[in-house]
Amino acid sequence: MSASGSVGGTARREPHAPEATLGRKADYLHADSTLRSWFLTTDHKRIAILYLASITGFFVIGAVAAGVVRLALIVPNGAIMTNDTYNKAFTIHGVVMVWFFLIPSIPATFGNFLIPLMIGAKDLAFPKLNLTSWYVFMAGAFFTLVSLVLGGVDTGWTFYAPLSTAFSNTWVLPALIGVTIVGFSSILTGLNFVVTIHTMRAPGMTWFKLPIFVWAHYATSLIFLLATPVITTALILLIMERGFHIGVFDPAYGGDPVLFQHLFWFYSHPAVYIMVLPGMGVISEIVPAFAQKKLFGYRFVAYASIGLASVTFFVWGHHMFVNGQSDLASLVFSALSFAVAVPSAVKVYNWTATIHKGSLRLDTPMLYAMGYIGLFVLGGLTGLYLATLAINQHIHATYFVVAHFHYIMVGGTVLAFLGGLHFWWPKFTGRMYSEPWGRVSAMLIFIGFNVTFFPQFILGYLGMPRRYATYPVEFQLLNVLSSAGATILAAGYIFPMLYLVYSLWFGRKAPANPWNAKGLEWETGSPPPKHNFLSPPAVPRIPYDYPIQAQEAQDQHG
Amino acid sequence: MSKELADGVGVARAGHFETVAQQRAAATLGIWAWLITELLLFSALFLVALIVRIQHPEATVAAAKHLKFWIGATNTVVLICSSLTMSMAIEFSRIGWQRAMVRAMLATAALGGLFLVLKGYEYYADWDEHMMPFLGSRPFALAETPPARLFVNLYYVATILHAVHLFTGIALLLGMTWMAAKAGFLSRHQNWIEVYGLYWHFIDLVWILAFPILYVVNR
Amino acid sequence: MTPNHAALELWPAAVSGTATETDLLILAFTVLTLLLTVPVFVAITYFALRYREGSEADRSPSGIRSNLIEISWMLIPFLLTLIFFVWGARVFIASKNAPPDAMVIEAIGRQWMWKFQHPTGQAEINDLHVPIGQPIRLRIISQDVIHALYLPALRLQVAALPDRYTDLWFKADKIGTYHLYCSEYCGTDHSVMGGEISFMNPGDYQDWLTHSGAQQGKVAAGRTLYEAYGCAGCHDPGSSVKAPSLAGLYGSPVKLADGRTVTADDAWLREKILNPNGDRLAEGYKQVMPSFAGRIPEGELGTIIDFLKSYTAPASGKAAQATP
Amino acid sequence: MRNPLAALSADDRALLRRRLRTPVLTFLELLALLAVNVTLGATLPFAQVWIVELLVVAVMVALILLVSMEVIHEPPLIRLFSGIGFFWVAIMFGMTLTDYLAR
Repeated sequence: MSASGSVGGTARREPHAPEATLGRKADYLHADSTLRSWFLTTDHKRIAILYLASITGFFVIGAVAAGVVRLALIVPNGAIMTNDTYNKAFTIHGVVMVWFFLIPSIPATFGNFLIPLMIGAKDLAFPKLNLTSWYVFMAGAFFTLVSLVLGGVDTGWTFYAPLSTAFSNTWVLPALIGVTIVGFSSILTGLNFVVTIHTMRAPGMTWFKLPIFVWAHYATSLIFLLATPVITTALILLIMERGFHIGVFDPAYGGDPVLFQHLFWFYSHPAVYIMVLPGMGVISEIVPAFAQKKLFGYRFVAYASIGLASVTFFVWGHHMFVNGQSDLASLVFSALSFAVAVPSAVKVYNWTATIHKGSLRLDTPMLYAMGYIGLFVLGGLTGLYLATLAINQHIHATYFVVAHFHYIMVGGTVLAFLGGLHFWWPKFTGRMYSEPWGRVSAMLIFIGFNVTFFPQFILGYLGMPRRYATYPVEFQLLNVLSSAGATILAAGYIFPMLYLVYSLWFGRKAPANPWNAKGLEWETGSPPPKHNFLSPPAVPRIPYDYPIQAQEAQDQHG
Repeated sequence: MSKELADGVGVARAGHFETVAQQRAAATLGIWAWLITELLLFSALFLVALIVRIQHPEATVAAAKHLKFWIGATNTVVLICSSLTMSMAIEFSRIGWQRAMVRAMLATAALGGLFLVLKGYEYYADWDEHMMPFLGSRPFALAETPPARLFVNLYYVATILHAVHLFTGIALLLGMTWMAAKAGFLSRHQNWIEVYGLYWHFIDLVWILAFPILYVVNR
Repeated sequence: MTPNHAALELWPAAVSGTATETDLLILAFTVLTLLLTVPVFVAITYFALRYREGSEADRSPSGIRSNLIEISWMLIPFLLTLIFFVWGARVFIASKNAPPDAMVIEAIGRQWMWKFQHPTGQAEINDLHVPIGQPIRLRIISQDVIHALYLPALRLQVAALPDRYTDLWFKADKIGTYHLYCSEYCGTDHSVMGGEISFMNPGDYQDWLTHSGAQQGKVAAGRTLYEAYGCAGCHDPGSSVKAPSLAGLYGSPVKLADGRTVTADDAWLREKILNPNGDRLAEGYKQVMPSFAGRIPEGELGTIIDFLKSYTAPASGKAAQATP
Repeated sequence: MRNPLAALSADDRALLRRRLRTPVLTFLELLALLAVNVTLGATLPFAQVWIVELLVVAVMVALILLVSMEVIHEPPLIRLFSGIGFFWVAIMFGMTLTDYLAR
């Protein structure tokens, strides 16, 4: 249905300048400058920019909410704000960051911009559907913002029944409707990527010549398609429960509130990999480029992406060990969760091996990538702590969990996002950012992040539960430390927003390939022309065809 | 074999595709990817139905006995007929018989409409028998067994969600029929019919699953 | 807040065998974590310095057979961590199966308080006193949303579900007083839904049950309920609503709005709380008090009335609260 | 109203018969299977009849997927996509039931 809409519709494309006359005016940014040309564009690159602008806005909202949370926790007795205000702040932080920043962050911006370039295509398979997905995203965002403006939500981003259905007196319905709608935008993006990667590759671009970034997005898109519909159903049932008391999650009628958690985590655990896999894709591009060396173990890293995307559907119950699921289910889910370690280890060790004997430049993107590897390792291994049943009984729902997933979401996804943003900024905008400012910000973020979140591991093991507006006084020192770290982190976030915007007008003009990197996106102009390539790009002999290649390159790719 | 196209029937290439074959492959893969999401959307509801059945077997059976079994069965026949007319429309489009194709599409839309009318009558009969527990103002016939409410409400969520898909499908089909009646349609957009046909068959398939899961196995 | 907690601790107290074993498990796991990560961190740092662009370094292919090394770094960490799955699962299963002779304490969670009922009938609110040296099983349920009972000193928590009982058992071996929390987010006052768990010598526990716990504990519990249901918000002196003070009310005559006079005994107080207005309105007051019918369980109604009995004079309002 | 078939040439009729053979046969098979299920549902001949009913449904679903939706004529990729959703549904059901059947 949705596919048919865009297949034939693009038969009559608007006339554009002949490619021979391509000059300053013809790149995708300057080809046309009316508002209409932006808001009705079907160019994947412009849609990526629309997404980038929107998710940056949501990042700011979510970050302000995080600041409110850290502010409240400076004192143990809740003197700064009421419990309700605090609860709303962490709910807004979670809802906005998860659904309106992290999930669309890398796929909808970098994925949208780069996948067609990397595979040598003119656009995604369904350009109109791509634009639709942005409008759907904004429609969902509208409902969630309405709930925020009317007074907020206090259920936590997890919306557990029956608190969200029968007990909360806040604006739960518009928030639920917004999140449900946003799911459709994810589905449309994922569908577009899957079809594009299967059918739109340039002649000669076989699967094992694709950059890992594309592999990672393919795996992510499969999760979009296979997991998102289930959360849609779960949220529809939740909306019906709240609106019409249908009873399926209401114990008063014999319904089972734990069933909501099953449906919720069937999506929301794989959603972690929606956030993590694209970041891994970004790191797999940055590390070889700044080591000038072929990615070590390319095939293993590629398969590991698909492996992670599959294994992740078998482990959701590790969020529910103490939530009343059967002991058998806990045992099975715990055992399977350990399997996640395999593909994750593959990635980390291969990145490290890629750096070995490389020729390293420690520019901003590489600093982010190295920070990513360290923080992701810590986040991943603390995940195994949580998957261990006996340990989980103690640290479930404590600050240990908060620290763990922030190491994955911020240390992982946000650092990869910022690394990728600096790496491809010249390609997106045609301008170079300020390298010294970039390095300073990267260091600030790395330090600020660790000061903020490492104390939370200790707080959690000491037994401080999460989502607490007030807490025992003996936890104050570590909480103040965490809040202090958050101010450093905030500074680290503000600088890039300033110097990147500054560079749009005053930055040095970027050459087509400022990093001497490999990959088809560097074979075209910065910024790329409207239809990506002036002449069909030549697909290289092997992927990551960098000057330095380890022995294994000859073993695996002829 | 059955997918050969007659002369003058085909697809006009859109600018961002290199070949028509690529464009057709993308459309087919795209609709299948969409259908995967539809399957999981409904399957999650079926899973909830199964859990309700496991936790409250007696109440579920009591509730299922109140469903209008024969209307459900008749509606299944109606949808199977509409699948036939949709298949015919696809075959006509392939051999270039535009008028026959338009008539088959109209017949499909009409059968879809008949399904919705019967479904509406079924809802009316349910209302009449006090089988709408989500209505606060109207007492529920099985109020003495609260878990019966779960199954009945789930029946409404599932069937309304299906009806929404069917209604959207009919609207798209009528819009497409209007375009398909114009000259030259089959030489430019024949694969719209194929892609749409997959969607229609799948909505049929969802009902083929929903009918036994809701009406039959719990009796 | 709690005397047993220092201003800054870096390791929580452990009061049971399970807690000690959980600590051992996490320490061992941390050792493994360090074994797996420190080499990576050291390698990345070393490579970053050694192989800087322009540095004189050997960059010739190392000739490592990649498939072998790939398989080894896939499988070795996985198998090592599997040890911890087995260990963790054994501790978990042991902590799930209470011995049959365990003493059973009922725990009820509600927005935003815990109620514990001892096998001998005494109940307490938010705080829990338990004897050491014997297995104790908590049967947990919720009256509204999902809560979770979290006892960090025991390294245990489990959800309190609204529709069925969950279990948690332990055998403490050290005395002391530690925090008790709700760890499943349950709405506005989630963070104040908790108290203290006291592990006592069996003799002290018996003593507590018969003396301080049972009698005055009930009054204190009533006071807590009196505040939890919002009674205090209107009826305490100085409230803006100007509802009549309830101090000294019990047993005294009350003039009603319709001219009758009744004695405020148990039965009348109960009726008045459940259905306060209409012909039960006191003279000179407006119909503002909400009905509590269906909102206060029977047992708690009794506890509140017990509190009102002891709430004899305006000055003793604080005294009732302050009794240990 | 004129019989539209009367206007067709012999060749066209042969073409029509060849083209519509499969859809019509599928239609009849689906109706027959539905009749089996409706009969079983209406009469409830034995306690475990739901197993038979679900098997019949599985056949109907397979028939629609393979024949009506022409999966048997599609390349391997489409076949994979037509099946992968069902596989994921099986994961969802199976893993959830490890909880509900063991409580």
